[in-house]
Amino acid sequence: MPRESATASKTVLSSFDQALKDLVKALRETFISPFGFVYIIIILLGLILTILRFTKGLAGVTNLSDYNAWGIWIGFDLLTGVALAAGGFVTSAAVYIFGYKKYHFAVRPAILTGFLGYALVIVALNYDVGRPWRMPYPFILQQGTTSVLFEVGACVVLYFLVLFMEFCPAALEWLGLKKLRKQLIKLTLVLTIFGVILSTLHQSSLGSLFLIAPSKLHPLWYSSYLPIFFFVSSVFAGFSIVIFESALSHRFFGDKMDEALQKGREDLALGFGKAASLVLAGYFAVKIFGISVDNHWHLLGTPYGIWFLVELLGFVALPCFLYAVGVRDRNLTIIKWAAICTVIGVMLNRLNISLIAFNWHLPSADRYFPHWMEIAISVFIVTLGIVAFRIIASMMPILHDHPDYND
Amino acid sequence: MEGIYYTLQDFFTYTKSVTYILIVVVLLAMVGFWRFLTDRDEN
Amino acid sequence: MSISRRKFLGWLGVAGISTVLDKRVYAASNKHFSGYPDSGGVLYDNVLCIGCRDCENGCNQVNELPQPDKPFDDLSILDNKRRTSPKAYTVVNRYDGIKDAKGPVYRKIQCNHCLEPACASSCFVKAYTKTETGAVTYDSSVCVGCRYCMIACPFEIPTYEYDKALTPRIMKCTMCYPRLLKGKLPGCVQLCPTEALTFGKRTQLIKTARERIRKYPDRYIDHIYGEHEMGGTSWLYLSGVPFRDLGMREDLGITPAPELTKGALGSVPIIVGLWPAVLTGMYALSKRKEKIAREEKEEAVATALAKASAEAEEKLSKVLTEAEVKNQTAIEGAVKKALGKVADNQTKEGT
Amino acid sequence: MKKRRSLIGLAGILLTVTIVFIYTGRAHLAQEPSGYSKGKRADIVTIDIMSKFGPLERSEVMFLHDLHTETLEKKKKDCTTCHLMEKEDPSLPRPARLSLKFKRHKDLDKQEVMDIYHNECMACHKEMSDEGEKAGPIEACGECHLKETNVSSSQQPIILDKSLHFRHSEANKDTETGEGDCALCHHEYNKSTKKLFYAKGKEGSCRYCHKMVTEENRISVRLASHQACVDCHRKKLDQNKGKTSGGEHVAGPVKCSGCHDLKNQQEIERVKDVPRIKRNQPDIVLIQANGRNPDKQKSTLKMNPVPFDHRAHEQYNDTCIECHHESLDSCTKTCHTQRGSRDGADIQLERAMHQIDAKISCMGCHETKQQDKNCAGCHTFMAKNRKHIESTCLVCHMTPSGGGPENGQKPEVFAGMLLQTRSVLKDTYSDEDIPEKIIIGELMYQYGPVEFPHRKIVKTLVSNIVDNRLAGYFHAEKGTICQACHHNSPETKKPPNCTSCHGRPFDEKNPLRPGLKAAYHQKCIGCHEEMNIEKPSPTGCADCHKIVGLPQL
Repeated sequence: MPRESATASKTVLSSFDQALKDLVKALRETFISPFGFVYIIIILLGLILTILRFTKGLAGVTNLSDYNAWGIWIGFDLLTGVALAAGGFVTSAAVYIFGYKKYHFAVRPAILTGFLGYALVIVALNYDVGRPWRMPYPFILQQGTTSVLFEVGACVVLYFLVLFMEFCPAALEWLGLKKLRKQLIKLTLVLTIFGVILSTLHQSSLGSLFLIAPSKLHPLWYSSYLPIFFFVSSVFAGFSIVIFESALSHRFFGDKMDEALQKGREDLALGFGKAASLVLAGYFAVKIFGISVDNHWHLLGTPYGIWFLVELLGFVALPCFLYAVGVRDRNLTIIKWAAICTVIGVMLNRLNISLIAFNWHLPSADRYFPHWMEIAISVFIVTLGIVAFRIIASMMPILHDHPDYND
Repeated sequence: MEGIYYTLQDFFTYTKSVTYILIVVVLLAMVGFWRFLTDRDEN
Repeated sequence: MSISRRKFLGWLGVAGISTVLDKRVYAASNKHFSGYPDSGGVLYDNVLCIGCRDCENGCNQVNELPQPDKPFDDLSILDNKRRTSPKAYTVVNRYDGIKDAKGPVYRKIQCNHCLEPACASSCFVKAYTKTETGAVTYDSSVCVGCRYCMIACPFEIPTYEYDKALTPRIMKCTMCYPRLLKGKLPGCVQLCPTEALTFGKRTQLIKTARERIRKYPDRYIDHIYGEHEMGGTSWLYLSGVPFRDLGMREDLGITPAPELTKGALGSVPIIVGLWPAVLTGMYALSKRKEKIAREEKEEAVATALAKASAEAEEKLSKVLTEAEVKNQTAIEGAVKKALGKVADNQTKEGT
Repeated sequence: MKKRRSLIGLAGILLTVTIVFIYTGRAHLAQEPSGYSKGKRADIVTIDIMSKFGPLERSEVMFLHDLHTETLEKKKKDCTTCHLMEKEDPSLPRPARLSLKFKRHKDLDKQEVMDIYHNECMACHKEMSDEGEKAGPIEACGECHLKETNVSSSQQPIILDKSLHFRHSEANKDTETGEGDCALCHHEYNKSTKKLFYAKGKEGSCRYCHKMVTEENRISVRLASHQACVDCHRKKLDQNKGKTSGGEHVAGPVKCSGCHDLKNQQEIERVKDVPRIKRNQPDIVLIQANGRNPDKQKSTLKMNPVPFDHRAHEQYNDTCIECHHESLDSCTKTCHTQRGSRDGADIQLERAMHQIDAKISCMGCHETKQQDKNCAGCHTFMAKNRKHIESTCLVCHMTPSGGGPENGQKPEVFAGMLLQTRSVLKDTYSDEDIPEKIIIGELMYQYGPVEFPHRKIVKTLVSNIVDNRLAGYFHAEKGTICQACHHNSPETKKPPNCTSCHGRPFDEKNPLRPGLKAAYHQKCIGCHEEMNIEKPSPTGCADCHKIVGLPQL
């Protein structure tokens, strides 16, 4: 008995310094690479701006005003970020609940991106919010339960935990902590279901945030269906981002991919592509219903109407069609482009609702356009994500199965 | 648009009927789309 | 005796039923909330307003706001339009050359203290309170600084100290809540020389406003702004010119803010309640499909095997009977051939 | 094969959806107002004649009349290019004139009218453009049948007031008699002979017969005025051709803008003190209720009759129709009888004279006179729906001192007699009764006391209205003028002062009563603003108050 434990601990130790070696290797690979230099520049700039933000206040780095309280940190980092992080719950649901086992290889990358995505959203909020250290107040001090934001906050935090636990197995394999991992693996189904519930809630609630401002959001975008629009769009955003990702990781991490993943890629693209195409079609339909129940047809002729049509036709109908064609012809390139188009579309939609079609009634002088530093910080945060992904993906069994574990 | 309708009842009567027509259109379109999407799955 | 008892019981029954009925009546599903009874408010009458900025001055004194860039008796500042800011909870704007208006028309801007405030509804840390006085107050000691209230406010009143790095607050008119509690008037009302600002119970203010309209039909627009806007506000407005000409929005609707998010928030428990059932159902389905698939596969394999061996037997026996007439060598040859066939048959179907 | 078909199918669906969207968008957009008008013209004629024959297939045409007249002038062409001359026709009640319709006399049937416009308009446009000149649209329908236009009409109705009427009669005055030729415009219709004829002493406004829309053989006032006026001006223009007018008018306007453009209207010379138009009207009238049977007046007389200075009121008004809206006959005789009659749309005499929100009634008109800056200072602050004090009724309904129709006196004589005795404001109380200065010191808080020039103000108020007869009659009482500030109290030499009623602000018992500070500021500033008195200015604290610093709480 004691001997066993001793050996066990020995193995643990060995796997620990193995892990350390991996880490060092990963860091080296990441920063001493064609992109490494760029990463470093961006991160340094980001750190400088961070100091500026927390010494000069929001006025120092943003163009926010009393009319425009929310900028791209909300419009892009929060809204778009969360929408694009939907890949996690979509994939795990597909695999663990709907039983598409053949996509199993895609779960971990998706979970990881989701996890990092939410982590970055939280980071971004620390920049946007006035007194970040007070962020727990709504939950520990006074619960503003009438606020949509309260629900969003609660769900995001909980889901972040869920994602963490879903991600842990990979880390534990890396660290070689078998027992703990076993316990977590048991929870998979529960976590997945929790994940779907929480995602449904906060993805839609991000849309509900704007229900309270009918007088500020352009009628074409404002609709009592906003939560539904947001949820549905998050679903196809999830599908698309996973497809896009697998394409990317094929490009960059080809070496770290096992042949299962290589083979699965096409399968995945076709399957998710078809799903995305259908969901997009449904979304297109409900958007039209949205116009007709509010009888806003006449607004489509106006400049904002044209812009709305650009979003709806160019970034919903078109990718829907592209996906369909791609799936029919089993053409991965078309599917990839469809995915890109969809991702841009979701981004556009979130920016429209939070910035472009918001405060549309104001004279152009009072409208908002992001300060370069705002953009820089957003870029900085995204970069952090990419770097983190690279490091983790290159040291943990994300894109390939760990040899010791084959269940 | 609201200017044209003076009662919620009238407004709903109009918008709902338009929506129902659209619903029918969408249902048919969806069937077509489904066929378009899947007609090659066999081979 | 017995009768009386029966009567008594009867009464009990009736009483019981009636109380039940009463409860039903009171538990009617269409609840209506009309705000704090006789809460206070202010009526701003721009026909009486002379644009002297004394209200701004009063506000500045009460709330100990920084001195303005132009002193309050310098009216040149009225030449351009201003909005509320962290330095001024209230501002007066002048509007010239409005159709069929005798002279300049003024508009005072400050928090309207909604009966159902959007800011309070949107605040996820309950920093806002609609008080019994009518004032909507803000507590900076809990504020996280998410600025959702600024997004939510249909009158674009709350302002934010963007230049403060660590202690930014939302800045907005409090209707001088502390003074109200002491039974004093709000600073702006106190200093208004013409009673263009009237303080009183909201219900009374509405009566007053109606009376003014009735007495001077051609001096006033026949509308009390704030009586119904966004579910009603404690701050009310009378005007001699259409409110839209003063940049006051007439398209806000009369729906109180909490109603707007009611539906969405209402769906949360539904999702939490139903998703697990649906999802586990899905899970079960997919599991079952798998199981069936596996079983079918196994079955198929088994039957195939059985069939194969049976065929083999049959052939073998047939060959044997035929073979009787032939000589030994022929027999052996045939036997070998047959066996060979069987063998590769089996290998074919076994997999 | 299959693939391509369904591809096309889907593409088709998307395309149609788009088109539907954009179409519906456009369609609705077109219904919305076309934004702020870029140009304003007085000569816009909307050609929507086709609506006569059912719903319009295309939007109506905006026709710029002067533009065409001018272009034709340049080409030495006259009205007859578009408007046909009627041939003399005995059956017509009047001499032949130019048809007001384009290239036709009657709208016979849809196709014909449409063709007339299309062919004739385009033919002319074509002709011009062939000559290489700038011409109107030829082929494209949308260029005439515009959905939206950036030009809007600035047409002003032209009012033929006393001055203009006088100038017309002067212009057409008979050289010998010096009598104006009324027959030129005024006419009656003889039903039997179906002819128009001039009846001396029966003249009246065109509007009495020619209503807003054409009624059987009575054409609308619009047609009538254009036919009569423009046609006449045109003839005059032809007659006076070559006559180089030494400043004096050759003829009236023939172009739309000539009459209907505000600027041109203001340029029309206004004659000072126009001689009275003579149409055997009374100088003084005794307005009294006429019951069912006018001959037994005495029986139905209810209220003191009102002596009415008709002559004076002629001077106050520009036209007769401002009071005589339907005819020049007496208002009481057949229409507005005491109990009202069908002819008078059942509007009784009382309403006809007292309806305060109807400008055409006596009191309605007098109410509007209160907007004069000399009156507005006080009168703006009197509630519209106030109850008028009985004493003011007697200003018009004067109590007769003997005489009167009952005693066989002629009504107008009696009325004249009454008018003589009607008391007028001469002056208010004597100076020693009017405090000269009042020191307002109740509110000595931050500002010093206000030295209020009480007597000066009273004097000014009096002098402002002393020459105004209407005001004079209603402010005859010495105390009345004091009511300007000392309101809601009887007219006396010693009225209560402000502090007796106004005190603490926002008194819940009297929510409508301003506090003292507000009472002063509202009254003083309000009055000054209504009377456009620059100094003291509303926000010039120092103009009234002595010490000034920013007020403190």
